[in-house]
Amino acid sequence: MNYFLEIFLGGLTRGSIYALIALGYTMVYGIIELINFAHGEIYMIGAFTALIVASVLTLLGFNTLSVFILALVLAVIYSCCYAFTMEKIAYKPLRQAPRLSALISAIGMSLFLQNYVLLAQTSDFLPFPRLIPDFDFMEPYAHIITTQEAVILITTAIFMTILTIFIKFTRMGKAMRATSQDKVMAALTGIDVNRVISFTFIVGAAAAAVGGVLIASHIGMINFYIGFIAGIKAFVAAVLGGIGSIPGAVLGSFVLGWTESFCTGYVSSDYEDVFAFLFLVLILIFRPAGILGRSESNKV
Amino acid sequence: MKAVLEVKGLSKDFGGLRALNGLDLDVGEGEIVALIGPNGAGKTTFFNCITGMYEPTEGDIFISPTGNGNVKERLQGLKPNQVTAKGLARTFQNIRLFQNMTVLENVMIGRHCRTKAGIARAIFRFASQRREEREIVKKSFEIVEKLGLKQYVNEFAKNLPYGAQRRLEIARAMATQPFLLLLDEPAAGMNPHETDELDELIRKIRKDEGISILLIEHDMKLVMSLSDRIYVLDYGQKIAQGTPKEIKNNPVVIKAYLGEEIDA
Amino acid sequence: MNLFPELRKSFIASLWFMFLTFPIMVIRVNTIENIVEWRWMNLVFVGIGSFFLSWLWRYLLSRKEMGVNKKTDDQDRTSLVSRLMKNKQLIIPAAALLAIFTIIFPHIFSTYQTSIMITALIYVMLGLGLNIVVGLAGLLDLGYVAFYAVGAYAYGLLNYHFGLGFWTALPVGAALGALFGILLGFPVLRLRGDYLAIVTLGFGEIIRLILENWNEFSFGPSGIANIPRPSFFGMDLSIQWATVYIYYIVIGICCITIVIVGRLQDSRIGRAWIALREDEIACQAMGIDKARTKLNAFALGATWAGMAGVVFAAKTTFINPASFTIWESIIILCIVVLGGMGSVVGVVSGALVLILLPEYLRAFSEYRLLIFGAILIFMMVFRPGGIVSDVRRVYRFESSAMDDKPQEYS
Amino acid sequence: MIKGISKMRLITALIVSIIFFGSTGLGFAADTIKLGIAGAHSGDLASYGIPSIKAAELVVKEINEKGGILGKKVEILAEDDVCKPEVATNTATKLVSEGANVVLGHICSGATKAALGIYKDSKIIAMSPSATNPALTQSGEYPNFYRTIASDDAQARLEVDFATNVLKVKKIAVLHDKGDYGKGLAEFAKGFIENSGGKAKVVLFEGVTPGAVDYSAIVQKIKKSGADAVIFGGYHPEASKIVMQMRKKRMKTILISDDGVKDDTFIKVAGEYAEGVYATGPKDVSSNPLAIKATEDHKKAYGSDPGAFFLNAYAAAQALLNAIQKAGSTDYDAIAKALKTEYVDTPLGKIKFDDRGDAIGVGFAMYQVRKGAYAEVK
Repeated sequence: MNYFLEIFLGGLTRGSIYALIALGYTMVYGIIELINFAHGEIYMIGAFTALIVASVLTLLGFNTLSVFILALVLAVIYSCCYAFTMEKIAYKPLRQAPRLSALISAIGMSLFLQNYVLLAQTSDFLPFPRLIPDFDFMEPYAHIITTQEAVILITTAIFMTILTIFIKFTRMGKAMRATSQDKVMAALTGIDVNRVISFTFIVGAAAAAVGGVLIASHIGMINFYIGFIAGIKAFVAAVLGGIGSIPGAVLGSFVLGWTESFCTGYVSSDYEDVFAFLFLVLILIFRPAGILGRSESNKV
Repeated sequence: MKAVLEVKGLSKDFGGLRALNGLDLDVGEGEIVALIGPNGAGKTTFFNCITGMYEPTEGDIFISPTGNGNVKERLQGLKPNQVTAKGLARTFQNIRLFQNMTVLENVMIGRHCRTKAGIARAIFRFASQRREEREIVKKSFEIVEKLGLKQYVNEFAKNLPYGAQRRLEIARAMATQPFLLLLDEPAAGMNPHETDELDELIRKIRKDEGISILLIEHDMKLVMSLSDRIYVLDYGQKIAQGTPKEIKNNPVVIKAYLGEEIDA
Repeated sequence: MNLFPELRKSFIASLWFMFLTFPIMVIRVNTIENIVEWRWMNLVFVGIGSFFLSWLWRYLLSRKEMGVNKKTDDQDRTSLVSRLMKNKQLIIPAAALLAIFTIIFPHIFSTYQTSIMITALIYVMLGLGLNIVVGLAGLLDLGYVAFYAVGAYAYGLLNYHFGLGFWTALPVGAALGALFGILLGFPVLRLRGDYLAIVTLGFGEIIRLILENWNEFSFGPSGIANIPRPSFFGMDLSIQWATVYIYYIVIGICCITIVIVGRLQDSRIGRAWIALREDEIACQAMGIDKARTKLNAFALGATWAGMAGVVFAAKTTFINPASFTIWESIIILCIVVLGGMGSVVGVVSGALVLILLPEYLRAFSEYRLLIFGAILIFMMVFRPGGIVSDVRRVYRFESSAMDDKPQEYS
Repeated sequence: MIKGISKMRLITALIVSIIFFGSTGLGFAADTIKLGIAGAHSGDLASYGIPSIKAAELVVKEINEKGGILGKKVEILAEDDVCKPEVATNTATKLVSEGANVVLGHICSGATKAALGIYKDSKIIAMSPSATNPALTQSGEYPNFYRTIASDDAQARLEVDFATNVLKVKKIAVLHDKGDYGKGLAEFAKGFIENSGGKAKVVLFEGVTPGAVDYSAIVQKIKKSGADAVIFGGYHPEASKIVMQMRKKRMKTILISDDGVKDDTFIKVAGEYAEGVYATGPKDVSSNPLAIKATEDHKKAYGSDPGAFFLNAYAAAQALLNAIQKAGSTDYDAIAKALKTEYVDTPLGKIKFDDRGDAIGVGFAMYQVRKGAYAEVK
């Protein structure tokens, strides 16, 4: 029974990691129907910024807790600035362009950011400082769930709840939902669509930055390429749950995380990814709009 | 007069909502029948059930195409393209043209179900394929000319004025050589001058091509002047049918359209 | 362009970029020896660079806005390249010159250049194949590399087990490609847009992962080595001559592909695809069998990928799953979109640009991919329709309806 | 002639792009000996390829100062193959057409296999400092291939013998990173364990996905399999992720790995979790005077410690150039004979090559991470 629990928790951690990234994909897709290929790179830049800030601060003699807070905050700020700039350069001019052109522009931006960090920093793996100290009250359960995994789960849960509340009850939240339904109509009712779109990118980037810092301290190392693989998986999770719906992204991420974990645990980790993709294909064939997605039947 | 289309007890439910409730309707050969009713009465749903877009919950749909005796064929369960191949062509309430294709090509698409050239013939371009292509272009051009779209022949569909786009949709439908043409609010958004032109056009189609026409329309002047018979629909129910004169002063129809007379 | 506001805007942009790139450009941290390196010079470069770049960017954007308004009023906005091809006198000599050039190419350039050109021509085939699926039928396929891998492994395995030669493997690879095209086409018939993209992406990854993990069948990651090059009537050739021979084979296949794709595009099937791309519901309502048309597109697209796979295996004589990753699908998609969706000429030039450019950017090797990414963004912002936007066929009718014969002129 | 108008449009586009991109062929300068260097000089495996260039540069500088070979200066042609087979064929063709006499490379086994066919046809000797795939020499298909590193089966043999005889572990889990290097080594290890006469048993044989976000599932599986030791085939990023998550879950399982992990970056990245990890690596030559000199030269020239496979590349460069010197010409057969007969002094010791291309006198030793550094385990 214990083994089942461990695999389950492993799947949960993996799911929450995907959720933090998948969120960015779903929100951006919901607003301007674009697969933001460069979103994985925002997650990587968040991790790198935290690494740099943490190293500089530890050298200047700050205590670990303040280093963690500052690194997290600065990572979020910088990731959001990168996302904001990226949207203004690569996506804003393409609002009216055919959708495929925006997709290629996203691919170009992803390639650019990867090599920008590769050239500015290094191609090797960099060890990531252990920002989250191991709390002693977690010691007895260490073999089931470590502090990092627990912190990741809790942070994901907090972030999701704040976001759902924000979307549901605030003015900007309504504006975002309106814009995702129909940009033209939203603009007509006085919503500054550009500001809403930028804001969506920023919120998506914040989630990715938090994800970047937590995951990097969990895995203990980063390089310029971690964004790409995690990005693809998170995007698969977002589509699995029904692209465009925030609870869908979370659910899709956990479903993907469990599929991979249980496949590794009970079958073989060779075919972990094959199972994940097969599962995605099966779900989409029977529910073409994803688990929670709303299948927009276009009026004849 | 032989009925080319017979609909018996047609119903359609969307979840709990019964959009169509046991509708009986028929269209005679070479007849112009109109289907009118307030918005949401189920007119377009009816069209979609006939053309295979929706699967009707109950009821039967029979057709016996002009000119091949009294053979009756069931229509439900066929996919939209099979329905068109059988000879029912339709236009759409909100225009659905192939925007980035030229006018001529839009009409040529109509010819698709009447031609057979497959991949091999396309690659090797045998004489038969080249003849068929020329045939398609010639027939399509004739229809374009007939519908008065000659000056737009190489224009992109999206660049056409509104009236011309409406006529292109009809031209495209006619390219499939239908025996029954289903027009979904063809005069919507047209000014009186354009509506008169449309009236004259539909009469010419019926006269020249012998095509029967089933029309959904709100423009009462056009409906009254064009149609041989009229069905009135309200909340998925047929509330009246008959010639334009009968319908014009049928109290039930007036109530459905204009609402109760409130006695002072 | 009054100077002062532009100066101010550029100055703000330069400050913004200096702030933005501060941590990553300026500070390089060596967490191993815990030393922090401060590269202030980078900050200056970023500042100046972004000052001028932002100015240029805004200037180009304003020109693009003006350009768009200019375009909408004069209808025939065909680009320079298409107009260039229109007038007759220019085409015939240009075509002759090109034919001569392609024939003598391998003899006037080193084997290295020829071998890069072969890679580029393989991508021309792949681009033309994907063009049918994405450019014509509008089905966004992100797993196209799967059929490429099927072709390559078909040749590799059939040669290893049954000693099949190149010329027999070529049609087999194409047929297997088509078969997989249909197999992967069926489940996605009802999907649309991004869901179709992600499912095809899934298929591409599934096939690569199966090739990677199923050792008994595909020799797993170690791949299949010394796959024979096509022999010239039984005579094994030296590397130089083999490359030249493969070059002519690929040119031949490319020309056949171009002719066939060109003909398909202007045929009944081609029009059905374009109608499908434009509006799926209207296309079905006009009597086109949606399912069959989609499967045709997938199968035909996959056929070319299968053939390209066989040629790739013959050229590199060694294949392993690592060369069939998702990046290949993305590069081929970029070729189709960047070249000009739906236009054969566009896809061909897109392939040549996207494959030869990184090779010739080898001089500044590390910056290669950085520049490539920037070019992708630049191209899409300023030419979303691609290099050669698809110019529809135009028919001229002089006399009255009845007796004239439509004279094809495009 | 291709009929129809739209074909003409295409041909004009082809002509425009080919002329624009075709650059003139390179002339041959016959007055220098060309040492080609091929490997990953960019991309994520760059850290394995770049040290070989530096090693060759140091050897060539030294030789050119002493008047070069056979009276000719030695010239280096470095070409990047990003460790991808399809790029490796282009790189090999380029080196051949630029007239490389001998080639130091390639780095990754897959790229080497792809390129060797081209070198074989052009009768050019290729010597790799790092490609350890056994089939390269044992298959006999590549007579022109040599290497200054032992092959995977030797490494796997040492790892299994060490685990069964020295550590006396009964249950071993064999993992790999699904790469051709890692999986090849893991399969050899599995084979050796299975016919080790019951001294140990393979309780788990699986591949992990490189770059995955989290390895807790596979770590749980190791724990459930009750393995005392894990033999891992692959590179240090995956190894450190696995060892970290094992230690975090308070697992005491021993980790034994290969020379892809015997690399200082592994210790720096895994930090205190690396303590006690075993890894095989080339024989310890730190006491060899030539090795000390080479490392000093590197520090002086590049201001940092040498990277992966530096000494192997240094030895390979010396062996190649020495063979040309002894053979008295750049003729393929003469060099091959010289390599097989002449001993040459290198940082890896006095080495010569057997007729299949493996270096005699180059072997593996077992190392363990003790107090943050690899120490040889006698």
